[in-house]
Amino acid sequence: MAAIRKTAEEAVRLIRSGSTVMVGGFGLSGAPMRLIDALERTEVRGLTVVSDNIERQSLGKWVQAGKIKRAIGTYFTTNPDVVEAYHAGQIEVELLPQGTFCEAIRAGGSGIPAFYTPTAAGTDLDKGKEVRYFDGRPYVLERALRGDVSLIRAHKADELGNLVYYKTARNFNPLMAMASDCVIAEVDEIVPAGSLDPEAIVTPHVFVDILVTE
Amino acid sequence: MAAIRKTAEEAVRLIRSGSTVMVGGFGLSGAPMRLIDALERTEVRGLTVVSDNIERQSLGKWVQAGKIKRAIGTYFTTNPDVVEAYHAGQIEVELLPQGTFCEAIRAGGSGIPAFYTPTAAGTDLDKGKEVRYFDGRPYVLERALRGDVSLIRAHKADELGNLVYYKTARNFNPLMAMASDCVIAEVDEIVPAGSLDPEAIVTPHVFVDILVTE
Amino acid sequence: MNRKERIRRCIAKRAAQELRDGDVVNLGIGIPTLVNDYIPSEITIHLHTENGMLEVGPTPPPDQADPQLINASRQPISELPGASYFDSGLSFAIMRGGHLDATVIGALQVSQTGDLASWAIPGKPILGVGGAMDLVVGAKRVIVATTHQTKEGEPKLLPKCTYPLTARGEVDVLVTEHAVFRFEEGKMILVEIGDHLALEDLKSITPAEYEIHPHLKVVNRWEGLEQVWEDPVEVRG
Amino acid sequence: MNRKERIRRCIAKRAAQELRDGDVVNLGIGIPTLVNDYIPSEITIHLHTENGMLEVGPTPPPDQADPQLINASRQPISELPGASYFDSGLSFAIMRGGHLDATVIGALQVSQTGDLASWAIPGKPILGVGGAMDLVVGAKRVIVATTHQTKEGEPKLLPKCTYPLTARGEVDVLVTEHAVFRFEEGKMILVEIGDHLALEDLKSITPAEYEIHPHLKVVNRWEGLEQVWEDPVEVRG
Repeated sequence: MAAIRKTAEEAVRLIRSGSTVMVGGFGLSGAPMRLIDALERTEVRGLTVVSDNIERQSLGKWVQAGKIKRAIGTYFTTNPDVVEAYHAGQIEVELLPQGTFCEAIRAGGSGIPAFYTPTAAGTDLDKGKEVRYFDGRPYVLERALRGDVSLIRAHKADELGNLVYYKTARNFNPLMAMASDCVIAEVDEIVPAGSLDPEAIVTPHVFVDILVTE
Repeated sequence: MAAIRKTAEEAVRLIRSGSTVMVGGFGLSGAPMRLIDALERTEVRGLTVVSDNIERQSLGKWVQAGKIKRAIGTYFTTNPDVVEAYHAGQIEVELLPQGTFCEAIRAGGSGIPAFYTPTAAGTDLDKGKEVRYFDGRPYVLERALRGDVSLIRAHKADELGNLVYYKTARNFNPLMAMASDCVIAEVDEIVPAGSLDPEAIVTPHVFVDILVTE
Repeated sequence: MNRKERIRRCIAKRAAQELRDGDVVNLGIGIPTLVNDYIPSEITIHLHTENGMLEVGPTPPPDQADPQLINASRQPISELPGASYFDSGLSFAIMRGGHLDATVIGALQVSQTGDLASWAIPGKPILGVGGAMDLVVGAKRVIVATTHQTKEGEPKLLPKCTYPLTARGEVDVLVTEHAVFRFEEGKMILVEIGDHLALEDLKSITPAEYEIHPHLKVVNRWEGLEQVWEDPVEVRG
Repeated sequence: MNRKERIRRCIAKRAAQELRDGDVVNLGIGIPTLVNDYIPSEITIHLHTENGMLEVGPTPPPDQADPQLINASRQPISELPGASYFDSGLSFAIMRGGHLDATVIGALQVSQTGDLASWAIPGKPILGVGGAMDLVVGAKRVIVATTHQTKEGEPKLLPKCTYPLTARGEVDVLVTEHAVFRFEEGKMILVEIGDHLALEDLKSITPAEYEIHPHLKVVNRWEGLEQVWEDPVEVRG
């Protein structure tokens, strides 16, 4: 299905309380700010958020608004609000090493339910997880991550929903584009089909459901 | 390490008898023909070949020359020589579903030793493999594939070894670029560093050791 | 067009009607490839080929064929506006990850529980499985397009497949020259039959056990195609 | 430059000498970031940042900083000719898959068996692990660049880490302001010591058990950097 266009407000209406929402971006680079702001203005609550980090100026707004029940990511220390909410028992946190986080999302989008990784073997982060030896080395079994909705940020889309990104703002966005039932991409510009280089398209339109611009 | 340039003849001299060699290409599309021909002219034998297929006009030459001990791939039926050599006990064959083949190579290049896939569960191709249920559905445990050397085909390289591909000739090449100790890329053209679009580079130069042109 | 080709096209034409506007679809080798010729004009579909492309265009004229631009059947193809190329890893992530709306695929055998056998015949020197297993396990809808019987007149629709399986219980729709079946909750249901044969005729060439849908459609399967036989008995041969 | 900064730069400068011409390197947060200022002029290294870029260039002037073009420390960066961008999945495949020649990374503690603790302090509200675990487990050479002791004068080089581990037995080289150690076959070996302190002084601030290399180098660690102290006792404080 080719992607359809909506405003940010229309798009976030698809998100229900209690959903799992993947959100792209590393720090503020590549974060879908319009969608984050639009969701902040809704009544949605009890979200599980899958995001590398929760910056005060972006997803931190959802923390302030009490929307997040659980956060899965790699580095929340930069935002004292998250640390405080965690210690106050308001937010559950699941920390993954960043490579495991990426791989789990890619697996979720690729029909792979679980994989083994050397990362975190023998550390506190393998607690409660299966550790198995291959060729004499220990590996941790990690499960795939999937979302109900992914909010991602790209640079340009064509009318079909093919996406290209901008420099290091690419980060987790192409992975999250694979791993949710509904993928909403905030883009700077929508161009006619055929105007993006077919060799340079990073996210083929099969992954993208909704495009949001101004 | 930035890639270094060699002739096809120099490059294939790095391959020893008994090595595991990954070879890109789907049919003849994206097959590194110059490298295949150069290796045919060496005395190397006893190779394990990891290739989707073994076309008569390309890798089939290695079969004719008695170089292949074992072939891991997805579809060898198109070449009657392979079928004959298999039935004569001259070549061992390991068949994988094509998606498993791809994923195993990507895993081999990504530090992932093993993964679960739904593909082939409950078929003859799960024989001898671990089958495990996640959320009530059966999955097959598959091990990563790695090579000693990968022979791949790309369109353009820059001087550092960054690669872009040409249409459907891309296929398995970027995956195999990740998964061997030594990666030899046959390219149409080598251009100065900085002349490829940084957003469109498919294989960053970190994966590429040797570039071969005319 | 010979008789065999007319049958193949009858099947392809009916299978094409199973597709929906906007579907991203992978067409397998053989009869499924012909489906592209019969996409209803009012819908748009987006073709994927597993060797790494979306928005596959029609076969180019021979003088414009590019040996590096091929589909999974290794035939020359062209690119449509909005086409994209990707490696086989991402291509199979699309397939196995459930991102294809549908696949149309051939069959050697289909069982009444929706098992598919399509890649190997015991005793034949088959050394290939290709991408079919990932396609069938991953696509949202698996549409099998196949002749009702083998060239030798052996049944293909069976209580249980006797050939090596491609996947278990993944078939959603089965289209032959005689009939259309759907698979729901492990049951095989006849939903459409050609008006060129009787229910008993169908039964006699279909060892698989199937229910008959209360709103069974009886249709002329050859509309728009030249009629290829008069006598349903010939059908069985 | 204050004393603390001089120590950090002394460590960064020595760590830079561990890099080899052509290495693809990831520099961690903190002291490792400074390594880029001390790459010997006769070698070229290729910088990777785990948020998805190879051929990272120097920090741009403030008026040219692009908030979308940052490194893993979230600082503005620039791009060199031959730069490429990729998603975080491929970036960590590069790291975990053993494609980086080296990483320079900071430490809270290092054990005599090459265990590294770098991400959490018991009792402190740390909710982050980031990319360090993948870096350390994957890079061909793990070069730890750290002060010899904590700000409070607590030892960091221990028989066994007491803080949560980043990885077990992955450290190859450890560079501090006082010394350089290598880890080989599970053993920690002192290979270089600053001429500003005696072997006993080093021992007294290093609870980890280590061997002394037969060809131990004694060097002026402050060459090219302003001397920061005369009295090795001050070092311990």
